[in-house]
This record gives sequence, C-alpha cells and structure tokens, in this order.
Amino acid sequence: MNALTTHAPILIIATPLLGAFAAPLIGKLGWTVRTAFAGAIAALTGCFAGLLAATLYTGGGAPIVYVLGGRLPLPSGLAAPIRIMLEVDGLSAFMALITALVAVVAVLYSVSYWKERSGGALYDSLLFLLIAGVFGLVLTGDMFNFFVFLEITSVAACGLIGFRTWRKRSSEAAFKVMALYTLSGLFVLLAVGLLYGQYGGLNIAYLATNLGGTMVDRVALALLIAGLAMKAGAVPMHMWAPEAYGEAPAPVSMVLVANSQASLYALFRVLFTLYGQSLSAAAVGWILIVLALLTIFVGVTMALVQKDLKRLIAFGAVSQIGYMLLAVGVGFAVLATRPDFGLTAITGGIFHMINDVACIGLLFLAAGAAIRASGSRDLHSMGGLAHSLKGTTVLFAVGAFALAGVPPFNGFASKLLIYESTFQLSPVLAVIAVLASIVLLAVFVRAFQAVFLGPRLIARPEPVPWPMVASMVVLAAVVIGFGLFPGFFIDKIVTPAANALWSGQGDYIRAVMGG
Amino acid sequence: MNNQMSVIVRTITRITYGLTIVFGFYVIMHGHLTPGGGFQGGAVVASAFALLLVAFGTAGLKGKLNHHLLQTLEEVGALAFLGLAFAGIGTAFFANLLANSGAVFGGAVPAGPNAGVLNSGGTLPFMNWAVGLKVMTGIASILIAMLIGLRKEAAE
Amino acid sequence: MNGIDTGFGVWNPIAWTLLFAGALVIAWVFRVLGRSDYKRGSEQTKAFLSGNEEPEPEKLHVRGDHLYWGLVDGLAGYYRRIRAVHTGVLSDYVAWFVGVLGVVLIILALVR
Amino acid sequence: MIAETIIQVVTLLLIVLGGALAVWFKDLLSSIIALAGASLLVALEFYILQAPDVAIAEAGIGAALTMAIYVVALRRTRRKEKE
Repeated sequence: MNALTTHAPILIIATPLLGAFAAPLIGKLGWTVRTAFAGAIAALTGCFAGLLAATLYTGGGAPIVYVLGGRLPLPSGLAAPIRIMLEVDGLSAFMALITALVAVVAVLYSVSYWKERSGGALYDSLLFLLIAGVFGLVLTGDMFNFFVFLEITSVAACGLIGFRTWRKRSSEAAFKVMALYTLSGLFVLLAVGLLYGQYGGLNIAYLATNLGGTMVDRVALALLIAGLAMKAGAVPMHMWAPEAYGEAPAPVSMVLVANSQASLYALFRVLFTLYGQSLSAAAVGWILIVLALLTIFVGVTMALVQKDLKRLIAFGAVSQIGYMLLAVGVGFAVLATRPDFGLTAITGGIFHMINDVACIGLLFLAAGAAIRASGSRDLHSMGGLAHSLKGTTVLFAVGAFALAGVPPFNGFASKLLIYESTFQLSPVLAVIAVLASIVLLAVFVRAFQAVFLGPRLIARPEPVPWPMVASMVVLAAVVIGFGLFPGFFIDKIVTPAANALWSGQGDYIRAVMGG
Repeated sequence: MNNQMSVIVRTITRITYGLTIVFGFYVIMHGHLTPGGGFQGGAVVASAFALLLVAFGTAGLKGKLNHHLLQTLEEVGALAFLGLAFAGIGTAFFANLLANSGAVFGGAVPAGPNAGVLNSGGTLPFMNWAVGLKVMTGIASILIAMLIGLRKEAAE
Repeated sequence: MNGIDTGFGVWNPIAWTLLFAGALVIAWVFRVLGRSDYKRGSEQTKAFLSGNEEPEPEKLHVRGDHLYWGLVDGLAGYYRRIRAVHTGVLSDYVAWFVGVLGVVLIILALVR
Repeated sequence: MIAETIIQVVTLLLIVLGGALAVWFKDLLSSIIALAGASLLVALEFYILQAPDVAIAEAGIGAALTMAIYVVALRRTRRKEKE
C-alpha cells in the first residue's frame, strides 16, 4: 500500500498509457475482452487518482514530488533540478480527480455508444492516450514535459474528433483543431524555449525562483497566455471549440472539456506559481477578466441561435470556461493587495471546474443518447423524445438546470461564490455574469423543449443501453451531491486547491528546491 | 495503375536501401553512446522503407509486409518501452535496474575519456530498440496505408 | 457544514430544498382543493380557439428553432456582426489568435 | 571561426533559397524536392550548431519521410499548381 502511494503520481499517467498501447492488441481478442480491459484500466486509473488525492489531503496539502528514474533527495551540488519530475499540490490533485471522473464515465459510456463492434480498439487507444495526456498536463512539474503532454493531448484529440471519418464535417473539424492546437503548442514551446534560454532550467519551481520580470519573461508570459487561452477556448479564439465539441463523439466531447480545463489549469499554474507577483498582476488579471467577459457573453448569445443540438451545448461549454477565467482573473488581479474576496473568487472558479465538467458532461452524454436514439441532431426535426427516453429526459434537465445555475444544483453553489466575489471588484462583472446565466437557462429551456417535449416527431427512437444510462447517473449524482453539500466538498477538496494558487507558491518551490 | 517510378529511381533505390537500413540499425544500436538513438535510427530505417515504397509501389510488398503485421509490431515496441519503464518501479518509474549489474548491457563505464563501451547503459539500449521498432513500423504502416488508399482510389 | 458562507451571504441548499418542498406541498394542497366537477378527457379540457377545431398536436408544436425569435430579431444587428465573425475559415481563426497575442504582448510590454 | 561563420551564412542563405524555390515552383514535384533540399540543409545547419542528434532526426524525418509522404500524396492530386 505504501509503495502504491509513493508511485501513485506516475501510475496515474502510466496506466492509461498502457491502456492506449495495449488496446489494439487486446482488441484482437474480441469485444468482451476489449471492453473488460478498457474498464479495468479506467477503474485502476480512477483508484490511483483517488489514492493520490487522499494522500495529499490527509498530508496537510504539502506538495508531493515524484522523480522519474531516481530517488529523492536530488544529488546535492546542482544549481538546478535537472530530473524529470512530477509535482502534485492541491490543485493538481483536484484536476486529477476531475480527469479521473471524466475518464471512468467516458469509458463506461463508450461501451455501448458505438453501434458497430469493430474499430473500437483504436478508439479506446486514442481515448486512453488523451486521458493520459490530460493527467500528464495536470501532474507534471516541468515546463518541457508540460509541452510534450500538451502535444499528446492535441494529437489524440484530433484523432478522436475525426474518428468518424465517414462524415466530412468531422474530418474538417479535426483538421482545423489540429492546425490550431499545433499553433498554440508551438507558441507554448517558444515561451518555454525563451525561459530555458534565459535561466537554463525547465523545472517550474526552479524557474519560479529565478523569474525577475524582464522583457523576455513578459514576452514568454504573453505567448503562454495566448497559447493556453486558445486551447482553453477563450473568445475570440474559441471558433475551433464548437466544431470540435460538436463533431466529436459524445463521450469525447466531455473529455475535450476536461482537456480545455487542463489548459486552463496550466494557465493558472503559470500565472500563480510560475510568475506570481513578479509581474504587474493587476494588468494580467484584467486581461483575463476581459477575455472572460467576452467568452461568457459571446458563448451564451451564440448558443441562443444554434440549430444543432451539440453545437448549442458546445457554445454553452465555451461560455462556462469564461466563468472560471473570470473568477481566477479577479483573484489574480487582487493578488498583490490580497483582500478577502480574492480567495473566495478563486475558490468559486475552481469549484466551478468540477461542476462544469459534470454538468456539461451530463449534457453532452444525454445529447449523445438523444442523437443516437433519433438519428438527427437538428433541433427542428427532433422532438417528443420524452415519450420514450424518460431517464435521459430527466438527466438532461438536471444537467441543463445545473449548468444555468438553478438552485439547488451544483452550478448555483459555485456561481454564487463567483458572483459575490466579482461584485466586490466591480459590480458590472457580476451583473454580466448573472445576466449570462439567465440567458443560458433560456438556451437550455429551448434545447429541452425542442428535443424532448412535444408530440412524437421521431417514430421509433432506439432505446438507450444501460451502460450509457449508468454513466449519466454517475454524473447526475455528482451534480446533485455537490449541489446539496457544497460546504463539505469545498472544505475537503476545493479549499486545498484554491490555497495552492492563492498562497501556495512558496510551498511549491520549497518542495523541489528545499530551503 | 502502375505505381512504380522511373528506372533511375529504382536503380538508385536498389543500391541505397540496404545501406540505409544498416545505418539505421547502427544508430539504434549505438544510441546510448553516440548521437542518435531509437527515434532517429527508427526514422532512418523507415526512410529506407519509404524509398522502397515510393520507388516500387505496393506491388513490391508481395503481401509480406502488410500493415496489420506492422501495427502489431508497433504495439509490441510501445509495450516493450512501457514495460521497461515499469520494470524499474521498485526504485522509481524508469529507474535503470540493469546498469552496472554485470548482465547484458550491464557493464561498468570506465572513467575518463574513452571511445564508449557498447556493453553498458543498462536498460537504455533496450529502450532504444523498443522505440526504434515502434518508429520504423509506425511510419512504414502510415506510408503503406496511404499507398493502399491510393490503389483503392485507382481501382474505383 | 453544508452551506457556504461567502462572508457576504449564506447559502444552505438543504434548507432551501426543504423550503422548496414545502412550497410544492402547499401548491399541491391548492390543487387538491380545486373544483371537483373537473373531468379529464371530456369537453372541458378542450382548448377554445374562437370556436375553431383544435388542430393536430404535430401542427401545434412550437419547434425549438422558433423560440426567442423576438429576442434574436431585436438583436439582429449584433447577430449579423457576430455571425460574420464565425466564418469557419482556418486562416481567420489564426488571425484572431495572432491579434490577441499581439494585444497581450503590447499590454505586457507597456504596463510596468 | 571565420570559416565556420561563412559556412553558416551560406547554409542559411541556401535554406532561404530552398524555401523560396518551394513556394515559387509551379510544378509541385519540383517544389517538394526544393523543400527536401532545404530540410537537408537545415540538418547540416543543426550539425554545425553541434546538435548531431537533431541533425540525424531532421535528415531522416524532414528530408526523406516528409518527401515520401508528399510524393505519395501528390499522386492523388494534380502535378501542376493552378495558375
């Protein structure tokens, strides 16, 4: 047990990687073996993530460092830590929990999502590769490995978006996403190269001790902000997101949202841990706030006029990214002056991450079930599915209400924190956020009405298999559980994550650099 | 469709492909001593495959190298790499458990400037072989898949 | 324990849920106290459309894309511009990225 | 030192020339060959900059494999660029 705890950080990444490499070979043994293997890999990964999070939270939130290929402590006498390292603090563990939730649900859902039973081994392989990449993004403590994992997620995501090669729009979306992900990855690489050239090290803790706010640091920060914000899908660099989320298979859309959140996590990590207060934090905070307001506003208004169910949800997902950016931008803008509401804002933003992935995931999965059942994704020709798909109807409604921030679901709890803290900085921010939430409710009322209510427009919809329902029920349980007991979950998992950003820079650096 | 290229290309390919493959394997083999390694060597071997495929088309394969076999080999390479990484987990993931053990590739490295001892490096040479296998088969199967797509299109 | 205390307000979902359930019970009580001569499926439940026959439900159904046309029409100017921005051309996406990168670069270079 | 600088400048100029030719040629096969030549020169430049590791990778991937893939792709399309 002890050994497992020690090696948990790398096992979280290595297990899905093993799944990705072995899936095509295992797939030759038939559908049952393949499915059982995928389930086992997902369950194991989830267990490791839970174990890691439990270890971290019971250990008082001190960062855990794992060194690949060697032991701690590092050889003495080195100016910079040159090992490949994973560093896990409260925020990383929180993101790992989100990714584990998404991974387990996506694999469970995928079991019966594909009507044809061949070719799924490659899908499993790509899905596990994407999951391994996202885990790597949130656990690594090294800028270059961060870039490597970014590229892994890009390649896997493109493969998955274009997986249905028989549809022209999927291939087109995959191509666009490939180009844009590569572009953002290259700019991140350029920033990493600038930092490496200046400081001769790539470890985040080492860089954080040395950054001085020179012009090169500023250019690197601008490249990182732009590149990561694009991968997160912030307006006006969001155009790939509706196409990607819309064209990907339903479970992949959910994992892609987690992938976007991992980019957002990376942005926060860069801002709070890498740069901290070495730059004029207020200006950077306000850049994020402006991007966030644009994201919320454009995402919501574009969702209102979509005619395609998945694109509609995709624009909703884009707008939610804005809420997290807004909250953390507010937190970063006041980092230097440190009033109380900064921590509240960050807590709200981080709590909203897991809430968002649960609601949006639930919506994507329910929409996937509805589209699979009716064979259409056009809001005009769908309708009346509530007559035959009762469970899916209820689950979609739960997700829609939660996303729009209707009490008592989880979206309300985190949005309340965001509203109240942003109000302290500027009432305008809170007003826009509340208004956008109301419009979002209208958007999902429209989607719900179009897809599920009314007379039977689809003659004989296909029933939804039980693994799909079960995976949606898991997400709905998260939605309702986090909604009914927000205080408990904020205490246990969100506060350590928020503290890691708000005041954890010193601990993060000390865990590697000592002293 | 005649997917072969001109006689000049074919003749030069016949002369060079063997040398390219040998050089690629050399790069993989000495990956822990000289510049290069599994990825570079694998790419060089794959470029020999590419030369053959471009010059002679898929007709030259004669069913010996179908891409199912290549994909299986690629998976084996990837799994071998990951397995070697897992093997060190007694100490840490990726720990080199064969170094200085006296077993295959477990020779000690003499101190001071030297030409490099092939019998050293522990698990590193095995990892180079695993990566080399993955890269050469992976790239070759991409090319074969493209060429097969081409042949199908021509048949339609 | 269950609630959130933001420092400016308190949110307790359990208490809220109980209150909401209470409100539902009251509404249900009012519903039960309604007229007892109401019969389902009889002449009483038919919609009165100025004496016209009620059309088939398929024709009466308001489809999803017909909702909120008023709002969208009111914002027609905004929607025309924002739709023009979403061209679907990759070069435009890259141009937006480069534009944002430039703005961020300038701000960070100027603000000390 | 001076000789090395001259070689570097010449190599870099040739890389630019190769890139320009790749854009300029209307015959796409010539364009691909110009690109492969530029890649080979990039490999040489890496070698001069004391990165033989990267040079081998660039020569293998950039010059040989990309060219092979382009040639295969070119067979599916027209050889001449439209005016």
